[in-house]
Amino acid sequence: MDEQTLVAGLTRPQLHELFYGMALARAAEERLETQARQGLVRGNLYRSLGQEACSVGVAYPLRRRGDGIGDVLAPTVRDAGAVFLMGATPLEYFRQFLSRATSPSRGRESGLGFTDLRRGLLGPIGSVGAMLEVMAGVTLAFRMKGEDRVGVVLCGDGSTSTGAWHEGLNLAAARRCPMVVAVIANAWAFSTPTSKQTRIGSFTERAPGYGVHAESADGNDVIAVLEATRRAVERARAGEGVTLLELRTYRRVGHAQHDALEYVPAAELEEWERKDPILQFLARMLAEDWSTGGELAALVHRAELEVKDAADLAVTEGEPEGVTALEAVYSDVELRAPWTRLALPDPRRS
Amino acid sequence: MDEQTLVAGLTRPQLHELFYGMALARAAEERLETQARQGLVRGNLYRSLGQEACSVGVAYPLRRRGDGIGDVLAPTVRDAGAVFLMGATPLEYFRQFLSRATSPSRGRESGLGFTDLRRGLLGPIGSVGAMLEVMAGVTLAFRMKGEDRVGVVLCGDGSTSTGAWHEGLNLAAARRCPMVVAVIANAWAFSTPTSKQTRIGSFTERAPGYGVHAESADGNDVIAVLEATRRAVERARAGEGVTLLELRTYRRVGHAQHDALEYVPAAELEEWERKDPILQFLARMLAEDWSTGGELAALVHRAELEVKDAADLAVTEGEPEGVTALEAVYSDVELRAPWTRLALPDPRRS
Amino acid sequence: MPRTKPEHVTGSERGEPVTFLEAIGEGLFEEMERDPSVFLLGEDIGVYGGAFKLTRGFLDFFGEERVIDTPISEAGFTGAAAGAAHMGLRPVVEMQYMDFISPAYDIITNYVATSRYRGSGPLPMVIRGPVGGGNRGGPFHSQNVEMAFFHTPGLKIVYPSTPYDAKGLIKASIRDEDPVIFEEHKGLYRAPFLRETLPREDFVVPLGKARTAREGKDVTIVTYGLMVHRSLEAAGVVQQEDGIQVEVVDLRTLLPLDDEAIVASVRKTGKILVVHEDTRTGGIAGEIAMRVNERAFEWLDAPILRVTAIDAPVPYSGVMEDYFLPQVTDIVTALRYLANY
Amino acid sequence: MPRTKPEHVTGSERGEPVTFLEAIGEGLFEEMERDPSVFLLGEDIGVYGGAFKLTRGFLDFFGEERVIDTPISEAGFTGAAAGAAHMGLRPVVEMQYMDFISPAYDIITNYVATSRYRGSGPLPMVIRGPVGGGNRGGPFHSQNVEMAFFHTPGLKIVYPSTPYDAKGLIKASIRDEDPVIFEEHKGLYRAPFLRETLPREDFVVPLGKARTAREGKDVTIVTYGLMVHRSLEAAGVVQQEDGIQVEVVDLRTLLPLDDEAIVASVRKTGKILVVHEDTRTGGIAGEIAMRVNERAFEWLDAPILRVTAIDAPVPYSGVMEDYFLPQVTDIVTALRYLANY
Ligand SMILES: Cc1ncc(C[n+]2csc(CCOP(=O)(O)OP(=O)(O)O)c2C)c(N)n1
Ligand SMILES: Cc1ncc(C[n+]2csc(CCOP(=O)(O)OP(=O)(O)O)c2C)c(N)n1
Ligand SMILES: [Mg+2]
Ligand SMILES: [Mg+2]
Repeated sequence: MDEQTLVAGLTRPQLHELFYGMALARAAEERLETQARQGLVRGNLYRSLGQEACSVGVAYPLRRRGDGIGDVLAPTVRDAGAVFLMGATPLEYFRQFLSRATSPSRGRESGLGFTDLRRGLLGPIGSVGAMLEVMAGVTLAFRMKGEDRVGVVLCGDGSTSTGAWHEGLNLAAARRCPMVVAVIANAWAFSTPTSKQTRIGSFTERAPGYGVHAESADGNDVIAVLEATRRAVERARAGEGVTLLELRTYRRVGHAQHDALEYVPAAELEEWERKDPILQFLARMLAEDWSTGGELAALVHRAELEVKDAADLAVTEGEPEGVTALEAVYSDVELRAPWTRLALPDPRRS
Repeated sequence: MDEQTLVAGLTRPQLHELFYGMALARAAEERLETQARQGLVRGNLYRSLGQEACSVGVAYPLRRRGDGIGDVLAPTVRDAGAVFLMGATPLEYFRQFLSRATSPSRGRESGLGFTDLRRGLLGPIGSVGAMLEVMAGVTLAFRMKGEDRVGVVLCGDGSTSTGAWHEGLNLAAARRCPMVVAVIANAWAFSTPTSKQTRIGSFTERAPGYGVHAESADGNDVIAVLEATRRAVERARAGEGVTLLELRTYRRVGHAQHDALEYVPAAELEEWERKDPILQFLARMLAEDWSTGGELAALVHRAELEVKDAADLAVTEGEPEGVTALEAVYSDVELRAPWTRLALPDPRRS
Repeated sequence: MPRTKPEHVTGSERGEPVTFLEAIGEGLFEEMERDPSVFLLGEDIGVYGGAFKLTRGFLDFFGEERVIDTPISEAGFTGAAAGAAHMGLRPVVEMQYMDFISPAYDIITNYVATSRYRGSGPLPMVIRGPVGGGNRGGPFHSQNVEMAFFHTPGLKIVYPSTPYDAKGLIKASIRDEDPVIFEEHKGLYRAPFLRETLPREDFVVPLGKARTAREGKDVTIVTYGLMVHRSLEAAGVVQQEDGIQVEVVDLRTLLPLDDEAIVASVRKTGKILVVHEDTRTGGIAGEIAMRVNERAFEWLDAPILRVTAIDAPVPYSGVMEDYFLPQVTDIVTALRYLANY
Repeated sequence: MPRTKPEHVTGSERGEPVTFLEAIGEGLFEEMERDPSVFLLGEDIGVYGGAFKLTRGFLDFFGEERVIDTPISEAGFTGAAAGAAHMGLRPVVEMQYMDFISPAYDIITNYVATSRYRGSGPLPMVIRGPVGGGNRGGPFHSQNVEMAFFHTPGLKIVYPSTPYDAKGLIKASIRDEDPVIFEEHKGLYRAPFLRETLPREDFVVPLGKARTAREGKDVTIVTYGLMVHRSLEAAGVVQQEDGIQVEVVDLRTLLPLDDEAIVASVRKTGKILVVHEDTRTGGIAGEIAMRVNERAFEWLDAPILRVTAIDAPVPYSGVMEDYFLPQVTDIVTALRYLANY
């Protein structure tokens, strides 16, 4: 029975995996918010509340292998769900935010800003849009090497206004690279509504200007996101070039924890709360008899446990030594510690 | 009879003006090439041979006033015809290329790279695409001040791949600025064919992605260019925002004088020679009885004379003093001459 | 007018001490009131009031045309500011974090900085925003940007350290005829110890003039921004513990650099330490060293030395960031070393 | 293979002296032959062979996948180079003129330079292109770009002055595990006096090592690029006319800077002049001055001085550009001044 496909070619265990992916992201972010309130985590936290289906639905259909020869994904700073699916663990996640010595970036970057090429994860930098440029090159390399791998970039509606977004997309399109660009159209870029970002109603309208495919999907429906992404990935793998996906969703929390969402109409928030991607999927799973309340509750519980164990362990670990800040700037140039922290120099003639 | 409109609402003298505008650009550039061969002019010369109708047709319908309150135009380095129409003289043109002390930029920049706000001319910088950003702000200012002025940017097909092009256009579109972007689609960006620049067949396909109007015109037909521009300018003046114009034409000479066009099929060149915008317009003027061979020949002759007089005068003038390189970097900071060219310092205690 | 002024820009009017952030807010607000050609553009500066709430309430007061929420297009809106300046306006651009000035590097260095030189006449515009580390912001929300632009003729760079200077300098920058990059250290924005009562009346602090933040005869520190306060703290320590009298010169404007002030102090003390938060190689200490060599070499009784961040991206970990940044103890060590030299 | 090598990259093979441009062409070509992961991208480098024809014939030889004509998207293709490097390739990006590296400033300083630090492993890539003035190119085709990047940890910057070094350094840069910015002075490309016979066999010149271009005991010049030759000329003049023995240190790599070489020479001569073609304020002379202060102050018998371009955009007029640029006579004057100090 587990092998039977129920929807979108997915089996029961796979549907559970999707559900678990979203539940895990939500649980991890909630735990993180608690830690931030406790003063354990500093810096900005960007949540994916309400848009977990985008992260999970986009990552799921990729070749996720962990051995450096699968597909490559560049998440935004909000895409915990995608990063977990690509193979990063909640433990790594908390280590990142808690800047542990054991974290993937060894304390150098926060949150999802780490790169793990074996898992096909390219961590974003601050400048939004930039990852389209980088991914254009990743997928150019796939073409040059004759590999049938695909690269997927997640990006926000706001990022589409950057020159980087344009240059990266146009370059990949011009060279028919196997790249998928998924715009998470969550209505806001920080406090800026999409209507101030651009005059267009849908980001699919950008596609003709690059000569690429486009598709729009309900970003709160994980199956819809997955199916649209799968089609895009298949086209890319078949040599049909770039696809621009628009995932319509809503950012239901502040841009980061300090943003109280004062600029958002309450009714709009309520409307989108009703469309919560996890609850919606849960309801559908039950309605279609793909799962039982007990099973799904157990998954949520497991996610919470996994997150708690990870968070609890990460908290006990130590931060890196300060002096490690000197490492890994270059492959072969050693930085010196500041002279004021060493035996003092004697610059006199000796 | 001179007041009767013959085509596109233009009178005979106006049609002659258009013809003269193109003839003047061609004559000036040809003279310049001669000067370059004589070693009088150094640096790159970018010709508009074959695309004069674009420069002239775009500039003509603007409010060209010379008093600082008309429309504003940003030419490419190839748009001599537009710059003359806005009011710059051939004398200034030659002074620019010959880097005379009397030149508009006082020897600091070559060719069309000078700004003259009274005439509504914004000189381009090296980076193509950048002028869309600047013009977005010029036209934003028009809106803010409630002025019914319009800003027009000329740009090349190659420039459309830059982030600047995207950011400038999107910003102006989002704020419904009275801006017109005219893409001179001349088949080449240096040696790069449009097919390598982008996968799209027409730059009008970019318009939906910005929510702006678009129109494509035969860039070798000065009347067609003029009419399309006029419509765009009227829309802008009426508060209907940005228009993207595509002017289809062909760059019939090398990118600059050192480029021997080896990469261009001879047949293609011949084809476009037959569509020469000046000869085509001349033929039409005669066929439609808008002018006579004698009149048009006289205009060509006058253009050549005007150019010759200007060039001859400019050649006799002097270059700026070297020391003027120190001027006008700041409004209120004086640069010092290099210490090695002054009385030598005595840094000893005194 | 029924519009009310946002409270955080009325402190000085009410005779109350203001923070560094409020002082800048006041400066912006006053210039906008005084001159209708001044306007703001940047990301989230309108409804939200800016990531640091510096322009909170400005939108309601001045309206949508003068407080413009832009798309995420740093190059686009910086270029647009230049265009608007050509048309007689005086734009003030906010970078949400100054780190994001990078996409505008081309338009700033090639267009904005060269505009006057190429014959356009004045190009008054200000690009301002938060800079600096110490906030666990990681590599992309902690940068200092002065050295990206210090080498570009045509630009001015301002980096204040006190509310008084911040207000006076932002006002002077807006009135200046040249493009100005204005850096505001996040660590100063709300620092309680900096609260200061400012004059009620209009004042400016002229660009290009340093300030002696502390007088002394033994060693000169040349510094700016947050490091002025670290330096003053260190100066206090060595005064008390070693009797070393340190003079602290706060540059305030980095470009053009106030040679006179630097040279005068070095001629007095014979010893100079440059302190900057920015990374080491290619930092401003170098230019200062050259100027001192050119004009005060014979007065030097010790090498020109510097205390700076290390040559790395800004790490996110607090422990690492503390290691990365110059600390008071580093300055103390350097001062003692120089005093004993 | 029926494909024939472009003639301009076979000079050394044929034992003939080669120009600076040919030397770089040979270096690129050899590395592409040697390592299939090396590939080129940039504007007009394929069919046309690059604005300076440096990669003429490469497309025919190596094919479309390894010699890529890009859209006009400096940021895009530089970012793409980084992406390709992640996937194990070794991209070499050509900027048509290095002035056009500016739109890529964000991706270079924020992505490329920090990639290793953020944990990606090596990011081998080279960004190369023509720099420098003297060609009547005006403000946007004449820039030197080293100081835009010198302040960015994680990058290396190379700026050769001879065919031998250019070839050895481009090869070493391509093999390097870190991102390298490689500047090629247009004034050297075809300079006949530079023609040089190079070894037939494979060689590299290591990054980070300066070269003594002339030995002397009275004054040290530290310089690089075209200015090495101006400096040598000036050294010849003062040797002949004044008997001053000048040592000329050619940095070759600017970042990381070869302190050892600089310090060693200064300790020998006690006097140092930095000569750079780039503009003055914020130029590399500053960093050199700091390093000398830190490590050789006690050996200094005179102030550290510099000869540079003036602080302005590069003017188009030949007369003005000559004024703008540092000239041999400036160096001669400075050398005499220092020798007599
Ligand atoms: C180039 C650039 N400018 C400014 C910022 C500051 N910033 C961080 S996130 C953000 C909003 C991004 O909006 P969007 O792309 O829609 O992503 P979302 O936050 O909705 O996931 C801004 C303006 C940035 N990261 N990069
Ligand atoms: C940002 C940038 N990169 C590279 C160049 C070098 N360059 C000068 S003109 C040109 C081609 C421009 O093509 P297009 O925009 O089609 O204009 P056209 O020459 O056809 O008029 C290039 C690549 C430049 N000017 N700006
Ligand atoms: Mg968004
Ligand atoms: Mg073109």
